[in-house]
Amino acid sequence: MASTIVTFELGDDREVEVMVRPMTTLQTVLRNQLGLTATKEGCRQGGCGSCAVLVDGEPMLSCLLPVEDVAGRRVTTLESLTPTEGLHPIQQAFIDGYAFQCGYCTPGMVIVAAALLDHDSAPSVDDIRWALAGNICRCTGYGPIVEAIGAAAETIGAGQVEEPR
Amino acid sequence: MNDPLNVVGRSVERSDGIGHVTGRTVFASDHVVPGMLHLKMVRSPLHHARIRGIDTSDAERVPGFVRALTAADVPHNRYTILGLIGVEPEEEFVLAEERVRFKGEAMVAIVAETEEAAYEAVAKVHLDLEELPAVFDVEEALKPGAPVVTHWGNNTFMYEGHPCRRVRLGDVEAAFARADHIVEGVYDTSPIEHAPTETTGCIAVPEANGRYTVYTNTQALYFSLDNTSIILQVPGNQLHFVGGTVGGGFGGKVDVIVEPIATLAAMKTNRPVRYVYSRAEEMQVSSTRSAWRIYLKDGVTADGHIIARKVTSYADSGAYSRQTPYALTKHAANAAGPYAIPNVSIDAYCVYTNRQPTSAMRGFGVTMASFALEVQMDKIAELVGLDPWTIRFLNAYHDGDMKPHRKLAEDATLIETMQAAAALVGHDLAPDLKAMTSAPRGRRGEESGRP
Amino acid sequence: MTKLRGTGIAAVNYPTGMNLGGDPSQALIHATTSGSFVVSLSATDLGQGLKTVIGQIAAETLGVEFTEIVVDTADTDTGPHDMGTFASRATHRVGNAVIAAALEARQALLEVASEELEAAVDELVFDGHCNLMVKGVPARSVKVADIAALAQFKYGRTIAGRGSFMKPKSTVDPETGAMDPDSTEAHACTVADVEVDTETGEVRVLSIRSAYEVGRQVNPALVQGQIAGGAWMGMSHALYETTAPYYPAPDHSPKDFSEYLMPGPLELPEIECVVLEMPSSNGPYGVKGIGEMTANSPIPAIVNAIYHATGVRIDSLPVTPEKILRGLDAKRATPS
Amino acid sequence: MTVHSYYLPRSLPEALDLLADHGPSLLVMAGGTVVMPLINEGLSLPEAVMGLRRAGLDRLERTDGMLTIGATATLTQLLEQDAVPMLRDAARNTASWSIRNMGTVGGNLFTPPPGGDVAVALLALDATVTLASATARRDLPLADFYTGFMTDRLADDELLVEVRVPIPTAPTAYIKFGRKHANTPAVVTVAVRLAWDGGAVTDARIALGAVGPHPIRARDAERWLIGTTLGPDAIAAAASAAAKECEPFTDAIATDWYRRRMTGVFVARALEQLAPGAGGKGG
Repeated sequence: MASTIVTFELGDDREVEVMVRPMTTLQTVLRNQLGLTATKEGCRQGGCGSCAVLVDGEPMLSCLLPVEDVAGRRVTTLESLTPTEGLHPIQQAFIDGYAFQCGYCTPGMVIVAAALLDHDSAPSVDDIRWALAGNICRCTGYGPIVEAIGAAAETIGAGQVEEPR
Repeated sequence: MNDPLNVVGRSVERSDGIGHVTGRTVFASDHVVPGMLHLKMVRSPLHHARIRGIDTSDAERVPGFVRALTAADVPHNRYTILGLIGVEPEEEFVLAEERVRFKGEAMVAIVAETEEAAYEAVAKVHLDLEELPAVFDVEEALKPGAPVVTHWGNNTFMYEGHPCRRVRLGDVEAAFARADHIVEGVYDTSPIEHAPTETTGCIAVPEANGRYTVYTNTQALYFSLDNTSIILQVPGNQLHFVGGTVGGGFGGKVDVIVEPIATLAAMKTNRPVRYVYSRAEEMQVSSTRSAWRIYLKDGVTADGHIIARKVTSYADSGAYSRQTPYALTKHAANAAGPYAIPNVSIDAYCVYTNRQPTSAMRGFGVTMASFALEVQMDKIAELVGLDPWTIRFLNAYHDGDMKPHRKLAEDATLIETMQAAAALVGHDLAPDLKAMTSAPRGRRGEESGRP
Repeated sequence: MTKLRGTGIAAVNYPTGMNLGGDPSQALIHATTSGSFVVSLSATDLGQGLKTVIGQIAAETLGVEFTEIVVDTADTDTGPHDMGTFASRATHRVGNAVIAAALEARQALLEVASEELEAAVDELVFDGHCNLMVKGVPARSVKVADIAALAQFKYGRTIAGRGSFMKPKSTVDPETGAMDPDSTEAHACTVADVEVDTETGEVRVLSIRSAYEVGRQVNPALVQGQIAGGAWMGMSHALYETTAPYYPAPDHSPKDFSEYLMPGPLELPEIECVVLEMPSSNGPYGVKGIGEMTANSPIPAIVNAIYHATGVRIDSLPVTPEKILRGLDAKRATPS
Repeated sequence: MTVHSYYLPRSLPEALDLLADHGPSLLVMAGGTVVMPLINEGLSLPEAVMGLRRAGLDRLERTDGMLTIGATATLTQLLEQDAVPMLRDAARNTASWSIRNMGTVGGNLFTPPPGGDVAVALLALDATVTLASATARRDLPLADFYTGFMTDRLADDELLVEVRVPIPTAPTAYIKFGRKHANTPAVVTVAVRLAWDGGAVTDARIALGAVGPHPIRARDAERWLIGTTLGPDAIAAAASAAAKECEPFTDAIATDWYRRRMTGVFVARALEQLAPGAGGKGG
């Protein structure tokens, strides 16, 4: 059970190197080794979306990824998506739209929303709903979340705020 | 409302908003403590069985195994959560003794250096079980000869000498005899999981001063602390519970299941111990909302007044009752609905079966009563030829009406709320319904209309 | 393929709190040297926004800005006793406790200000924006922050308050069930519209429209959040959720979010609400509890709407497509 | 057993050699969406695991009349191709966005309920699977691949390396019916491909998912269509035959009764999409 060293890019500008036992998940590395606990742990079955991260810009579930699989790739967590000052427009829209209650699903929701708006700057309501179909929210009933993402798209589209990516 | 208030009544931004949207909010399981051990549970594979033997010797040989805990290790192993407010008897086991009463019941706690080692050791604990007949239906469980789930010989929780929580107002049978119609219904609901996105869990950490800090997502910090203190027979001041930020509760995190055993494991190993439910455990082992079977019998006059209501309810408590006896009392207090009914009889049974235990959930004892009552109201309306709005206005309670549990209604606003709903959906109410208020009967010249 | 539409209604009441064992909540408040206030609780925030609304109630009572309040719900070493967050009790119970604590802290603040401004306590007023002044004399005004600092460095006083609220235990008469189980009642009426596919039995909930009466709303946006989330949960309970799909049989119990069915964003109906405010007599600023009740009226409203659409009465939850289809089959077999 | 070795071979030969060396104790994982939950919950305790994410098996290639799909091509890749619309539909109706970015076409053949939603489409499309070992390579029609409930013809030393799909020339129909509209297990999945000559059906493939021990062909239903113009009677006869010949099961999602009933309904609805004048989807 020799440990191995895995290197990957975290966000846009940070290279991290971790020593792990074989098949440690990216989720465990982020949370337990790097202290990046915005990536949540809701089911570890791939069913709730609360551990979503971006791998080379695409949403994936960190609970299902052995960290060895992301060696050399770029991993974006909510911490890396959050600007040093202020908030990402999606985060601001979630606050303005009361698009969370307990907040446990929120990181995964924001990650998937960021990927969606990266692919499609003006998604329809239906596009947003499809994008969120893998993220469980038990509190809000989804409506406020869908609306907040739509509002964020409009904010970004109107050029009021540069999307910090 | 036009009161001169500054902050109350305003939609201020949530004070926890930035923490939630940035993921900086710290939930219980976000605490990572160096040297932390992992606790996984050996669970009963059978719905009902006698425990003949538990053999942990193979498990102990798994690399990374640290400690196994069984019933004998728990100072006060049989407890009841509501013991704190005087509810008896003590009926649930932190770790199973003699019998297991539901599939998934906790039997042996395994503590290991890694989750993987804990899982492997769990798989290597050998259980010698003698399967017993099991019962899953509330009415089957009450029949003579049914498998007995409890340790006291029958399958109901006892309320001051009665097998059910009773409410009695007026004379139901006499009112049935003079009613124009009798409307009966049976309503069934199935158990429901709270499904918070954050599963139930805690981390217990031994501190330098001999105390234990427990990071937990309980909905009730002192409830958890006090029960842990009783189960472990340690003074409360040795325990320090930290939480307050919960990733969804809905009632599921009012139970005190993970903290006592994790704290015990921390005491026995002098290491921090993490015990967080997997999603499968949350669904298949943690408490659910009870399933209910509700029999309704209403006596109704030709013009649609309900003059008598008899309710016989069975909540499927599962193998242990946790908060469910309390739910039955709340149910009994509300089982006649928001209506003024002069003759009411309610029998509400908390029934034990070999199912995963049930407990509090959002709407505690009332949600499923509301389902039954409001479907029943439509049946009554159809029978007497009234529309669904009118039947409800006709029977709605007013301030000052006596509820079945003999408290006079106050703050009643059902009528005004229904008027607002009708306006919202554009349903034009008849003028007399529009003119009604919840004010006490007899004032404003309103006819009570009671037969 | 035929799709049938129907409308159903339901009206409910829901009790605030439950006190069959005595139902206490306590709060402590103290001022920091900079004039912000820390509210210490052991009550918990489940996501409903307890920290926010308790902050609002504390700010209102103290007469300071909401942003000056820090609510800590974290810790049994610092937070006084509380039964916990359940039974739609927290805003009501903790709110009342916080008002009591805030009034005590406010009195301490006034006493220090009275000395500093050389005016009687009853001559002093708060402007709600963190200033205290002598009534009618705006020039004789002092910042709460300054009073807090002076209290500690000049007068050697604590600006603090203790608050407790308890609904005493009600014993239930075992024979008649006579009891006083709750503090007040909130109300709701829901109208649901559904569409039923008669070949598959599938139900599409088109809209859930409700009126609520919840006493005073401390934070209307958070009330709306409870209503929207509850409408979804009610729909979920009505049509999807079960841990025993073939109850009472224990088989096929779900182990993950694929098997445990809950509607997702694509099943979202139109959700609309109107909120009436008729203050309760005993809640903080007239509050009633709304946390739990919002899933209740949607369930029977949906079930009644299915009957209205199809003529099939389903009296067991969840109302699955199979139950509806079997009901439709039975109805076709016995034409009325 | 705690995982002692995790292999991430960089090529197919390397993967096949590892498999030959370790034998069947080597747990093979593609996207991880089925295996990882089992490991995370301690339900699977393998000693050695081989991940295929870097084995170079993820290419999608269109050559005349044939779409070749590498076994580890993701469901997202399948969603983004335009050669075979039915496979796009199948991918879109499988799981969630994040899972589609991870889950693979090859893995989907082994996914519960048994056999995934893509496998149903592939069966209707007469796909062929290529199985390789360190020493040999063979092709097998997907129709012959499954042997029973969660059993198939993949030998212990073989990997499924690619799937080849003849690109259909006539419209096809694909419906996945679940209790929800997205990210949900199938009650029944129906995939239909027809060949036509002068307004008459000359050949038919009706594949069904979640109503048998593996994705199955509704061969009786197919026979009812041959020679017809796909009128209402033919559709009704085929639907009823499919409902009769399927072998549904009961699980947390639906009973066997409901699955059988829905098989008839959705075979009919799929065929109606293809009936003359219905304006079915191209290709």
